[in-house]
Amino acid sequence: MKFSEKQIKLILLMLSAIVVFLIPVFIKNQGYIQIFIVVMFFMYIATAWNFVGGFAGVLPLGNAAFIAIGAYTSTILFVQYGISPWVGMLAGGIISAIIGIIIGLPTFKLRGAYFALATIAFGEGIKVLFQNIDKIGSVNVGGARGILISYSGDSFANFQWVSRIPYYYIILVMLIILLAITVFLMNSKMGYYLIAGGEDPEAAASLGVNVAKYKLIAMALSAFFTAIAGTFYAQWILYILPKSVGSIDLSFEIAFIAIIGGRGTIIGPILGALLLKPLGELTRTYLGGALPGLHLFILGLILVLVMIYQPRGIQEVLTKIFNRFVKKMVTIKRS
Amino acid sequence: MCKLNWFKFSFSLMLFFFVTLFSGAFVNSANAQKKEVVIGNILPLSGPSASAGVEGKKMREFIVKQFNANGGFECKGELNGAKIKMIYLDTKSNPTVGVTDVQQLINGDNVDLITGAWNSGVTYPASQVAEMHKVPFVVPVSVMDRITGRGFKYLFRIAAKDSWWTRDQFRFIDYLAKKTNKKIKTLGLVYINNDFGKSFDDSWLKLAKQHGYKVILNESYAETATDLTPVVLKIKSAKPQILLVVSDAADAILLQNTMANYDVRPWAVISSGGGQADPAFIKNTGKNADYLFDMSEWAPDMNKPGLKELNKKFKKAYGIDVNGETMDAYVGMHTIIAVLKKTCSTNPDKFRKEMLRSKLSTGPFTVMSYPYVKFDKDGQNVDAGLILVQVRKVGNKYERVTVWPEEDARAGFKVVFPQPNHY
Amino acid sequence: MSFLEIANIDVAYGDIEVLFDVSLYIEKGEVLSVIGANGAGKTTTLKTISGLLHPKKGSIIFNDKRIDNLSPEIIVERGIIHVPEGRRLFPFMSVEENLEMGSYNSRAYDDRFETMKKVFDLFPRLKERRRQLAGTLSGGERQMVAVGRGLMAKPEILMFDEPSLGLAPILVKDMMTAIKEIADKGTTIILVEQNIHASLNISNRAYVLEQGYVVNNGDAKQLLDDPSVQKAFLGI
Amino acid sequence: MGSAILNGILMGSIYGLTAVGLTLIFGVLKVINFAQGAFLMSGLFATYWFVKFTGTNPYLALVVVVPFTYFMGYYIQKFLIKPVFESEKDVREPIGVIIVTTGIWYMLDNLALMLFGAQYRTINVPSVSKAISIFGLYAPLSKIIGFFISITVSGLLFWFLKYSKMGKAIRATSQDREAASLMGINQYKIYNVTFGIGTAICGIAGAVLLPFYYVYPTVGMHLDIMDFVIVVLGGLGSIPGALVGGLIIGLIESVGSQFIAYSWTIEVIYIIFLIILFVKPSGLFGVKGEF
Amino acid sequence: MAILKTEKIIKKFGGLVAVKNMDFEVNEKEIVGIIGANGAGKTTFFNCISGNLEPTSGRIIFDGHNITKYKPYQIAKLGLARTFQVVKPFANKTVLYNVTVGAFVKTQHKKDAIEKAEETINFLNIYEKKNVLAKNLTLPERKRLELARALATRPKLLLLDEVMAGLRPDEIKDMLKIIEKINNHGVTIVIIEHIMQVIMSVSKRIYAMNFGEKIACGTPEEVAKNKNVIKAYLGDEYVIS
Repeated sequence: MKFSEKQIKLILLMLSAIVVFLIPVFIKNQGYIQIFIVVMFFMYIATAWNFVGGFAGVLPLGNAAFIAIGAYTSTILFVQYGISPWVGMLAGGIISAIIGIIIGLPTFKLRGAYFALATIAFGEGIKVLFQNIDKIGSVNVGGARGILISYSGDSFANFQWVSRIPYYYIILVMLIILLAITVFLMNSKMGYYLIAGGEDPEAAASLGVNVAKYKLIAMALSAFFTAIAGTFYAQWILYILPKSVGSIDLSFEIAFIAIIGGRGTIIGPILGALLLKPLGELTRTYLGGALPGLHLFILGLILVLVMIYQPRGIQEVLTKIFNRFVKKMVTIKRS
Repeated sequence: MCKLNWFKFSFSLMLFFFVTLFSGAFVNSANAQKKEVVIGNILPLSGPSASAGVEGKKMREFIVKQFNANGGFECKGELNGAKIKMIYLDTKSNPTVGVTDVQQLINGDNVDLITGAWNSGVTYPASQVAEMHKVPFVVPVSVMDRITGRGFKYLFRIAAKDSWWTRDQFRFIDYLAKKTNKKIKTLGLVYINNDFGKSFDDSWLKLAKQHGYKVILNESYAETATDLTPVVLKIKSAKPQILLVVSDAADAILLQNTMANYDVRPWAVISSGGGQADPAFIKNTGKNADYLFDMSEWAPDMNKPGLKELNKKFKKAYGIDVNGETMDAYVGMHTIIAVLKKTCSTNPDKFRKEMLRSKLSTGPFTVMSYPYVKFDKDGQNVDAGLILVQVRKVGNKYERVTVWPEEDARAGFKVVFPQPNHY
Repeated sequence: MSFLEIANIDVAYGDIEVLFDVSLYIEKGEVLSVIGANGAGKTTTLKTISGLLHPKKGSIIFNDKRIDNLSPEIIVERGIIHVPEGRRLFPFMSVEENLEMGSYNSRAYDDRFETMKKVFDLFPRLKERRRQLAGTLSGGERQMVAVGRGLMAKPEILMFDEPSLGLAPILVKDMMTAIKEIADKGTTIILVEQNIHASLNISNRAYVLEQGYVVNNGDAKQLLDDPSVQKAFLGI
Repeated sequence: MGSAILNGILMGSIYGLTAVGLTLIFGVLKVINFAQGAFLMSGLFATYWFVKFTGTNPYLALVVVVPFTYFMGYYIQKFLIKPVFESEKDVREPIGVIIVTTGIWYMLDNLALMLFGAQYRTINVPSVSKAISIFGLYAPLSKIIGFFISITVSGLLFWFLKYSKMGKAIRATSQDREAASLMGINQYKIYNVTFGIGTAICGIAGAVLLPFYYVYPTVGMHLDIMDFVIVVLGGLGSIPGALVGGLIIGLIESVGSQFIAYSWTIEVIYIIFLIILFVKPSGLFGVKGEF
Repeated sequence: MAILKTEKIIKKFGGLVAVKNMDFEVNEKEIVGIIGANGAGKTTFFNCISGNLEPTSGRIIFDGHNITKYKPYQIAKLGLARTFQVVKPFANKTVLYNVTVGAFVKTQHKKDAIEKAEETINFLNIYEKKNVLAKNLTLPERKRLELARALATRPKLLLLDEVMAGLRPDEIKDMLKIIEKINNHGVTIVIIEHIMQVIMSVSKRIYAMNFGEKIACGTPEEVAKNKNVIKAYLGDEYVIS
């Protein structure tokens, strides 16, 4: 039997998909499931970040604000009005997309570093806002105390389970959907225009690309999907607090995962999360008390090294190795 | 384009697969042993409350080392001969990290029991996770009211809750007024803008009304504040007679020093056992903290049997004196051990039953400010009593001196009120 | 051996090659013109001599020492000064400060006040404007500062890149006169110009570049009358 | 109220000082140094340990702290930032350097955490921490000293850039890199020196802050964001702008909080920051290319 | 019939007047050249037409639309494409990708766009490079890519800004052939160049600019003999000799 490169890659893809779906069946230790969820969660939000930070070619450093908006919208709706988080998820996404457009209008006019600073200020501003507002009318925002979502039994409608496995599959499906959308968009006019505008706005405009419009669309998409992750987060942790869902650390982490993996590529955020998150989680849990800060030190070191030696992210070299590996498999099969 | 991306995607999933294999190897080794009680500890080992967490960890290690060296559990049942294994995870004082820690402990490390988490804001959500999984959670320190009273079956709190703290703070103010015949009219409230601070402020406002004091200043500041001078200037211009304060560690130091530097001296400053109880506080404020009242559950100068000996041993092992933080950990650990000894099982329902039945008053439980540890059906230690200490100069050092209730007060010390040189 | 000798250099920006096998030399005290249309490689030649670019092949020898792999600041120390196209003054520094920056290298720094006097003698206008920010000067004044700044470095070889660019005809004449004066005082000069009449008139010899190749060279006055030169520019 | 204004001015000038290094580095390298806060932390720790070991005055620590932070910045630029900077020379919107400086920030902060632990540390200098009265307004001596050091350091820096040979070379490089190298200026050395000076100013700011502040490994974080706000307010790259931006922040914080809750003042600062960014990104007082 | 017409275009940068009162007209299917020394204002004038700069005053009419205040992408959609003097490829993308971006102007579907792009690439004889990243191309190839991208928008009018600069004589010849081929397909072309012999061989009419002003206009022969032009190119004294 002979396989072409394409077929081999397809087979590998299928195999990995099966493995990922079967992981909860084989791994009984939910602690590891938890790590997988963390990893996939970051894959997801870094992929959503990538719309703006990667394809549109700027550096947003305030995406945690969208997580906060998503988490707060669905949580307030759920805790106070009993509206299912699934509905709240959508509502949060839409609100967040609108805010994304509003904030995008002026910020996209800024260049390079100024854009980054504006998004930092936006992210921090949203966080401080949530921290300081206790109530708006009868709506309890919780202020600095945050909002606890009471556990009221396993329920799909209420988006809560004791077991981690439902969360595993939800984030997995969310990730696959987002990746599919990304792949689809990047192969459409929208993707071409977005990337063109990111690479060289002036040249793109002269080819008929309304750069500002496509950047705004990207911002709206990014905000929408990030906010959805916010709802997931709220239901997964069952507690939200401005400084944990809206923190600047989170915003930075999202960006760094995508950048280390390779911004502007579909695989980049996946690889970035795969490299950084298990490392972070394992060092934190196994070295936690012993050497606090070691994992962040390593993160910093990786950041510096990647920027010096692999400025386009680790995806570049890994893809090369993988392609070589597939080629070899083809020749083996043939001989 | 299309092809390429799918290939990359499949490649990533491949990597995922390898990570899975890798972690699968861990699973087996983690579950290999099972003749021990695994206790998960979530503590702030780094971040703003780290010193409290680190000292609490020392006391826990001290107790468990001794306990295991003495042969572990001796009882009739499954635990006979078992030893205690402690797992410590850092919360960084961050609720989210705390929640993931608990999930990790329960799902990954299969702990039988959890204790911690010092910060109320962490304990509150983290305990829900334990409850969902029916894992007992023993809270030695966190005081926020909302932690108990949620109908949780496996949550037990040894510390007094904040409404008792504030209640006793106001009783103390009443006491001061009566004792010294001073007319106390005005209060100033200053709190850190987080869950801990906010819940104190809420009940202060209520109590002030009930007790007939006028709140002339109610000010919050951000956790990240770099300069507290504006707050101090506000106090200075409002001039409340009594200043009630709730702070975390860093800001407690900053606030106290800034007040001293600006000569802002109300009749009394009463703090709430947060940052002011942190061992770093006196170290970093010294004279500036003179005459500050702080609320506490314990103080080293209380004349309790066994305390001196305990301090000697502990100091030998870790080089520090026992203090409020370590003593909270001390009672917490001993409560857990005492109850486990009785049940001789890690079954959470048996644990709950025994927790509710026990009234612990002998042995290690004689060193507390209150006579016994006993829980109501909400899991609250019913008679967790409180004392007030005043920072005073003893010899050439500043110490926390117990001054109230009068019967617990250190010999030779009385409440100083209003403080000298007040405005 | 000539004062400066460029032998068979190839130069590229990244992958894009712009000079092919270019050789030229200059003797001490000469005024040498390098002429050619835009994109012919004139500026690249100067940038290569001054070390902003390094040749892929070939060598540059100055005063019997190879300089083709040295960094710009070392080449400045050796005495080759490049007055770049478009003046490239420091717009937020005064005329005086701009001139002083010219004498940054250690050979010239100690004599900076003396040299500055000489520059002011050459361009009295600059003395009046010494405290003005360079960014606020007129085009002609800026060019004077640029030339003066080059002089401040006490150059052995002074290279001008299109000093007449954007100047009104009358100013072009003044500028060429000034350059001639500098040459007469003993400084070796390489002059890159589009305005070939102006430049050839004051030069001893010239090279004609076309598309990265040296296509012609010889006595400046002869080239001036050479119809092929005119053709290269106007296509007549 | 008067004291609040005075405090605003004093704190503002000190905030300004913490931002001067940031603005200087941006002015010359056109790089936003995200590791600013970590350098500040290093300065605070250096001062702390100096005072701890020698038992002397924190202002004396400058003798050690300034060279220490200077060389730290110098070599970080030389070995970590320069390679990225060089490879991004032609990139339209260089963000690699931002990311590298963030990596350095993480490394420094967590190195400090591993070395010194997370606890808070203060030094007690009663002689300077006491508030003294000036015309009926109160301010601690440490802040007044801080104010004068801020003004002096900024003034010295201004003088250095204006009149010294190296200073002029720095300015020339900031205005035209290529032309500067044609003057015989080694631009990478200039960058190293500039970075060194920028971090040395952080060291000075550390010594100024410590007497009334505290130090712990992530202390730079809050000041970091504050500094970004300050430099954008005053105009990135402008040294007087940094001081003015600092004063604005100091006054909003100090005076504003006499009218609204202190925890809201930070929100006001962010809103003003965003408005300035959108309306006048060059800052209130910034002149491009000028320090 | 004029497809592009500008009336009294003025562009000022602060105090500097880069373009002064340019009146300019191009007829359909014509090739028109613009010449002038460095800094004469040719590219600025181009930028005004393509919308990259908004003229300080004046009017630009293209194909019946007043495009004076249009944004570049709107102008591109109307069928006016341009190349840049300093080529601006999407460096990290393949040749095909670069050209496909242009082709999307007239279609929503990737399949159509790619088909059109491949056609264009073929037309310009760079088909074998279609999967090469733009940053790995040589200069002549980049110039062609720049042209291919503009051409993929299927323009009515093409503005070429120094597409020959930096090319070798044989490469210039190829490029000239391509330009004529494009013109034969009915595309109007305006071309900026300083190398006069190059521009003269293709242009029907030539405008000469100096210091932002039109100094001559007419057939190549007329312009080459114009005194102002010679003066601008070779210096004052040349005219006399």
